[in-house]
Amino acid sequence: MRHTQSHRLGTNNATVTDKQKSVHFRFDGKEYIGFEGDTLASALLAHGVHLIGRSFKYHRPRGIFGSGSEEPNALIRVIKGATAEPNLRATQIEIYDGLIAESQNRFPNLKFDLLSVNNLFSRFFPAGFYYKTFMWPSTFWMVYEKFIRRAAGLGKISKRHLEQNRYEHKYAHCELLVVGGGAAGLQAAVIAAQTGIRVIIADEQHKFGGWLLTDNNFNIDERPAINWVHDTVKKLQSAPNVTCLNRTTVFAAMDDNFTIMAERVTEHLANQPAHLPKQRLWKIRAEKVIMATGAIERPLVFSGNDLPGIMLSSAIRSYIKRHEVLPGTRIIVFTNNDDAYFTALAIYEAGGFIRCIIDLRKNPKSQIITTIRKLGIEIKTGHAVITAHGTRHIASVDIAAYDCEIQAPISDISHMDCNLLAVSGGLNPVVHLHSQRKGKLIWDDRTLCYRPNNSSVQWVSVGSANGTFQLTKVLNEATKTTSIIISKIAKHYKISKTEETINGPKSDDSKQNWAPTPAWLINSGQPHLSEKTAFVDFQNDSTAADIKLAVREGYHSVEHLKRYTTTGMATDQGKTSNINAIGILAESLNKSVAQTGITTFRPPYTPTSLGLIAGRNIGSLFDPLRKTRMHGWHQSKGAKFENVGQWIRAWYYPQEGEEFHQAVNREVYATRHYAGLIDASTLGKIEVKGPDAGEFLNRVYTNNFANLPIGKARYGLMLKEDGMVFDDGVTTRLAEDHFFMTTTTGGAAAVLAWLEELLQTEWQDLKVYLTSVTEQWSVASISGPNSSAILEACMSEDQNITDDFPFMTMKNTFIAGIPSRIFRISFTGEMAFEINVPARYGLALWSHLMQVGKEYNLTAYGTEAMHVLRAEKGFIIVGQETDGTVTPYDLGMDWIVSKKKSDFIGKRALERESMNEPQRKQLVGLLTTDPQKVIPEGAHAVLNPNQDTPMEMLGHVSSSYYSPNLKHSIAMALLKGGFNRKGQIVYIPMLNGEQPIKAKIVDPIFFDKKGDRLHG
Amino acid sequence: MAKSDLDRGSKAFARRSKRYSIFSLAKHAGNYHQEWQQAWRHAEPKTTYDAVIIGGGGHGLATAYYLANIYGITNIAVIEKGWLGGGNTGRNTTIIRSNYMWDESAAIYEHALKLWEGLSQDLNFNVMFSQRGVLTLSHSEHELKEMSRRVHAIRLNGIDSDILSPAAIKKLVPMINIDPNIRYPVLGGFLQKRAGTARHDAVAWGYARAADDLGVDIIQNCEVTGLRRNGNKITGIETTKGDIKTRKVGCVVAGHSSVLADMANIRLPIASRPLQAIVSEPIKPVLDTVIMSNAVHMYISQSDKGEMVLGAGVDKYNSYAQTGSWPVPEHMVAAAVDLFPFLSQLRMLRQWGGIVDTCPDASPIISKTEIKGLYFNCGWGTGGFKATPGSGHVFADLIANDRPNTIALPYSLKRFETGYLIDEHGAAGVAH
Amino acid sequence: MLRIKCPFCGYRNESEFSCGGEAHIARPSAAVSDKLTDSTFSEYLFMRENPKGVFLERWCHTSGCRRWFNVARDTVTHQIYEIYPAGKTPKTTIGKKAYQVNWRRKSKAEVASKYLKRTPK
Amino acid sequence: MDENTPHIAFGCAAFTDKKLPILKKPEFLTAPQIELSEIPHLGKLNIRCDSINRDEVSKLIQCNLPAEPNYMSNKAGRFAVSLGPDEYLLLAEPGSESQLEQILRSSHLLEHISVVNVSDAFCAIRLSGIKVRELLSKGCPIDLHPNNFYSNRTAQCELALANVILICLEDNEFVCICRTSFAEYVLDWCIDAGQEYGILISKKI
Repeated sequence: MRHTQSHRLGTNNATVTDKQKSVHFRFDGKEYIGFEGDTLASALLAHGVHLIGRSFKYHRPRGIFGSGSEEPNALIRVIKGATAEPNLRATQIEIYDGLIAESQNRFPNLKFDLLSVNNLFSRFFPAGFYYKTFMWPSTFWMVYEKFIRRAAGLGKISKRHLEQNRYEHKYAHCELLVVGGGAAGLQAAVIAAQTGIRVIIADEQHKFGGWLLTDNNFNIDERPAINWVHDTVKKLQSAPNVTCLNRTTVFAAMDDNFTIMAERVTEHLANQPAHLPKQRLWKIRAEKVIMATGAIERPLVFSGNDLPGIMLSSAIRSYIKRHEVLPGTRIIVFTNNDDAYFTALAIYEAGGFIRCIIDLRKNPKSQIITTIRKLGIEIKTGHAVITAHGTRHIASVDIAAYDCEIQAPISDISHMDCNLLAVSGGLNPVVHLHSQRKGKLIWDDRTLCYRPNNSSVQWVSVGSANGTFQLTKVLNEATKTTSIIISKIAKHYKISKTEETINGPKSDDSKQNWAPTPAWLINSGQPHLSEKTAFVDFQNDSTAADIKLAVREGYHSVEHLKRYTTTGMATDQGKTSNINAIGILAESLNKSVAQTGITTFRPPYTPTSLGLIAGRNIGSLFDPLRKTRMHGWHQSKGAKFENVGQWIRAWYYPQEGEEFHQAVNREVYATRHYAGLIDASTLGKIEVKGPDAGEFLNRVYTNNFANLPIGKARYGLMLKEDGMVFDDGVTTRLAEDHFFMTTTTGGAAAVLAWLEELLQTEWQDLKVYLTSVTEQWSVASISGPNSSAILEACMSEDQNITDDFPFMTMKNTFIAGIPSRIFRISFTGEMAFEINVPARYGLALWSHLMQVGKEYNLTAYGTEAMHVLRAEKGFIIVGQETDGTVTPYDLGMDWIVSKKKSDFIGKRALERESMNEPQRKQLVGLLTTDPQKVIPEGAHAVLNPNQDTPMEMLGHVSSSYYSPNLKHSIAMALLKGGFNRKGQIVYIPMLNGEQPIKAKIVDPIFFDKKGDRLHG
Repeated sequence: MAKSDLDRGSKAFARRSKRYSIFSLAKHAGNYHQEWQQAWRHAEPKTTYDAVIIGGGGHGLATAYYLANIYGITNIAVIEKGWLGGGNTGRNTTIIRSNYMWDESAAIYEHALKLWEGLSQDLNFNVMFSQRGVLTLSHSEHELKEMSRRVHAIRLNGIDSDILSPAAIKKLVPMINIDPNIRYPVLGGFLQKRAGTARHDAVAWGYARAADDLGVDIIQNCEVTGLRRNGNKITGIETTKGDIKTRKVGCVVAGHSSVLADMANIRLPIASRPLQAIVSEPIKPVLDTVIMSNAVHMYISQSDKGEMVLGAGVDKYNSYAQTGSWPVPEHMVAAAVDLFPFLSQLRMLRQWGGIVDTCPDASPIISKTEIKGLYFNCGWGTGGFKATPGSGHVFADLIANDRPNTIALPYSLKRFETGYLIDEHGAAGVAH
Repeated sequence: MLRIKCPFCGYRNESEFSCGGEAHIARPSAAVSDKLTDSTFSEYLFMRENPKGVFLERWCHTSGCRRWFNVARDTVTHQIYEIYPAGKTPKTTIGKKAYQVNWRRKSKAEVASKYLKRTPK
Repeated sequence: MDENTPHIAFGCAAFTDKKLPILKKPEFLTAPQIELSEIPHLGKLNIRCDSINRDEVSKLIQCNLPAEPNYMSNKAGRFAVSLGPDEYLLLAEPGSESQLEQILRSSHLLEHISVVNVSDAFCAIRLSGIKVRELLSKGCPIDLHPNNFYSNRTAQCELALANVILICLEDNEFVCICRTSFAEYVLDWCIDAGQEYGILISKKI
């Protein structure tokens, strides 16, 4: 094996990594070996690999910096088959056999990256430089932009990618959701679990325990903390009322504790079982939420602080304890607080060599410091690292005595070499979820961090997420808070035991005086030199110089700062940078951090897969597709379909070698000369029942229905309250108190909803029941001269169907033995019958009619032919002749607007100033001078086609077809003052540069004006 | 009228020393950028102004800039309760286009688009107006007809627009899925080449800097608490930084219009709703055009930084919370992944919401009110950003002359009485 | 995602409901509205209360029992203070206040239609 | 004339091109943990009546209309599901619906109640097996915990993108009622979501 794990310790008590099982993986083409439980980061560090990426703007070399989701630098690309996931964190990827990972944002390779020349010119790219230039010549931005876009962007996606993975969604309900499986979270969950309520506990990492996996040398109740973790987790996992989810990130906290989390189910496995999802999205409704999300260490800001080999102190400790990896040999620790001393101890115990500890505090005292001193490790108090040196890795640091008050070095600089620098700038509680819920944050001047105000009844933060860092205090807080919450919901959930426990288990954690000293920016002698290499946001390359420039230019609001310098806007959302940036901003403005404020955190806590969010709601499951019972028949006859809302309808039935228009013309011609059959099942159908049904319909239709005789049908027009046409259809009176209403296909749902709304909110005094029966009935509508003959041939009793069956009436009878409701109504202008049968018989009826109809030349026709047929008669289609801006008057349908009725929906609005204005757009017919020329639908008519743009437009063509019966192109249009323009010539300019089409404005009824054909 | 005034260009930055340029950048680099001046003064309110603009977003700052630059009214204050551009200016998805169906809409959005085309130079601030084209998709026969109607109207209005076949769309947008068998297949689309995106923050900052240079006072962290009137005339405003006398008040406070209207006891036909957007992590360029689809309620573009920017329609209930409801982003992502399968490799980086003021006819209000000297510019719904320069200019014109010009006229409050609405619902769908 | 307590079905996710906007807008029937000016009528047709704070609005449990009801909800915190039947006025102090301060209580259109409600059909 | 029985399956003609039975399960499973089938031609009546008439109607249909929301009462193979304050869905043995409809129509109550035959408007799907709750929880936002949703509990709610009436018969046995034109969607969704547990779509009932 070429690459030995030079930095792996010999000992055998890693809390996470299992040295028994080795794992092979590749990084940038090289083969490496790690152990099960390693992250890509720990495994690479074990080989001494630090350099792992190039930075966003200056392409500076960057190394592994943290140990979890806070990692700003180690973004890599994982390749699996045709899929490549960019921008994943090496600190979170669990390695598996065959893992292939690549570094990003470098060309040609990591060690030598051409764009790193940006670094040399960094001086010319200060924050927001692009706002100040690239403006000349004015047309050139698109050119500049091309290069800027290429330089920007982090990872690359695979363009061949085709999603192979499954993503599941799952709803879950619980009384208590615990976010975070560290000391606080585990203790909270265990307390709650005893009461029998449903508890869900989720942790981002693949092992529960949080920082106890790292600080495992503490004792809890006289036992090693790690044992306490194991026992507690066992307890929880065995409890039937507890769901333990590791590898699960709670990324969004929303209204009323609707909490969303992403579970990584199989992506850490070498071969993923086909039946299991890659990830699972949990949508949880929790009665209460405990946020035990822990804290994240922040770095110190000084010149050269972004060099590979400089790492968070807590991260180094984690690599040692969890993975037994010591990422350096000559080590310096730089801190402003106690926590780093535990790292020093860990390094010492791991046999590492500590050059010295550099502590910004003048004379810090605590047990751990004494312990370290006893070990003979040098501690330089009141000192600071001023600059770090190195090319692709840290080689040495400049050190000087430093005064945090005056913020300047107060001694000569001394030089010290090293290959690992541990930095610790204090802890930031993870308040993201609290902030997502609009919870307020309080700045704590003693612990130097923002913590939640914990004022909500729905959720609460505990432990280090709440700014409580001492283990015993954490355990007590978790215990107390949890028992209080439970006692609050006890009644509601009949909880057995609810005595308030105050104290949790004892620990010997000795972080007594947690009081870091404030030092947001370590100043060198010459700020203008040092600040532009003192990095605040590593990933976005924003520096102390950038922040000060922003302040100089007046971007004082913390939001302006963030947006102008892009600090905190990278893929780590500023987990390590935000507070330092605010600190530096506050200092430059001579304000306190509290006065400066903080930006609100947005979901998600960590980047969340779009594939996961989409889940299975893609492809055919993106939206239900609704089919009629006759769909199978249409398909078998090779019909072409069109989508109408969620419905799919037969559009036309092309025969051997027929084009669209040929097929449609044939269907139209056949229907007029013989007979045609259309599947009208999708029409909305509503049963209107009750003593006030007539009155109700009177109020919702423009015309009168109260006086409709039983057994008779009537066409009705519905308006919205603004007087605009909303829907239309035929409604039939089945009994005194019983109507059968039909609506348009697209309008069905909206109409039912609208009518229900009126009944329930406006006219509660009306006794009317509405029931949708759209799908109860299959509808076959037969029209044409032969239609009655065909029906008779289907009727058992031998009688002339047209006898005692006048136009606009209905009959209950049997067709081919099928109980049917037949309506003698017509949308084609021919004698027609709309046959409704219980849906189960739909296909049977249809097939039978087609069978019997053969000898009568019965032709199945689709929606397109239907459109042509009704257009020949000048019948409107709501949604085609109307668009929410058209009144009945505009359609020339004054006859349907009752003058007698005291009231109907839309009546008053029709009387407004604009409604009867003569220049409104009104429905007219158009006949082209060239009978063969069909105007494209949607085209606009003008009087003078040669005018300049913007042209004076009269209006648009709403319907336009070739009429095979008239052997002439026909069209309907909505034109300004159309009614008074009958006879005028208009021109319709073409998009494709062809000559404008010339047409005459006519009456919109083109065929059988008298309507004789209705009666055969 | 308007345009010719505008053609005279900007009077801002007469003093070269303050101008931005590649040379100034180099010069300042020489002394480590220590000498840059403030982009705008952090002014404290004076007791009296000729006009006060309430709202320091893009529209408000633009109004102030044009008042100063074209109408010579420089004794103006812009009052902002938070930070400049902190409302929808800094939260929108930066789409700019003028391909609207109704003449009235085409007029104002095209007026705006023409201004966008020279804005960086006018303001001497690079707003990164990127004319990468906006493509609107059609997924059904019905939508194809609607598209035809729109494109015909747009073209006769003298605005560029082309209908594209699925094949042509695939050529323009290689990553799109045009499989005819998906639930909402791509049957066609129309492209406005001059449309595109811009850097939203830069628009606020650019206008602020230019207006400031012309003498406009920009006052942040100052909340308006009341409007002072004498009978039917505006006499001033009350703020958290004291009272201010003025005869003209222009309200441009998207997301809070009704709140201000209440102070004046005026009724608006407005509902404030959340509008959500998300961005993915930044990746190398894969999408050079803005894509919109009304049928699946989703639009998407790739920012210069590399993030995929997604948006959808408004949420269904009134809210001032600047957060939205989860089903909306969940649906928009599903729609996006369906049209662009590569997206499932990416991850959502940020989700946020803005507050949009929606009108019954999905068109804005640029209007005088029954109170003399009080003007409202609001109700832009989801479409405000693209109109910023045009809106600012016609509103400045209205305030300066106390009468609407031909572009602003149709957008009067009166239309809700008379019924002369400009109904962009049918036409616009997702109206971004 | 709000959690809304449907008076019939109980607690459900917001996604199962549709929102009908401002509640308590009395519809002036033609008999009344004929006497109203276009301007007054537009108060009914288009003008809407849009408070930053407690809002009385109508919701319908579309995916459930399809019943309409009224809600008193804060538009900033999204907290729901009261859920009460359609056609009734709020009972809680917060709800009552929101009902009273609404400018519409003084609107001619509403006053007129109130009068009509009492007149027999 | 016969009902076109092959086309009744899941209420949708298009479903005929899906060959039944369908079995999807991970290799390691010997048997599917979910079984799904249609209850064809189940009689369904939509009854609207206010509380005053509830008892009388209950007598006529020999099955109590539940007074409580989200509950179902059943008697001799008849199930009455509460849909709203004044709305119920009566499930009855196939074929009996028209007779029941007649009984109610001819009763003196008729002017106060509404009874509509919706047997063909809705499709009844039976789901059973130890993983049914797991399956449903992938698309159904309500709390399906056995303590909350047990025998005779019902809910009108979302199942993924469809609206359904969910009925709990036994601990691991549910009936899902949806509009027929949504049946194919519900089915495809179940097949896809059920793979994780193994799912069998069978004709038998």
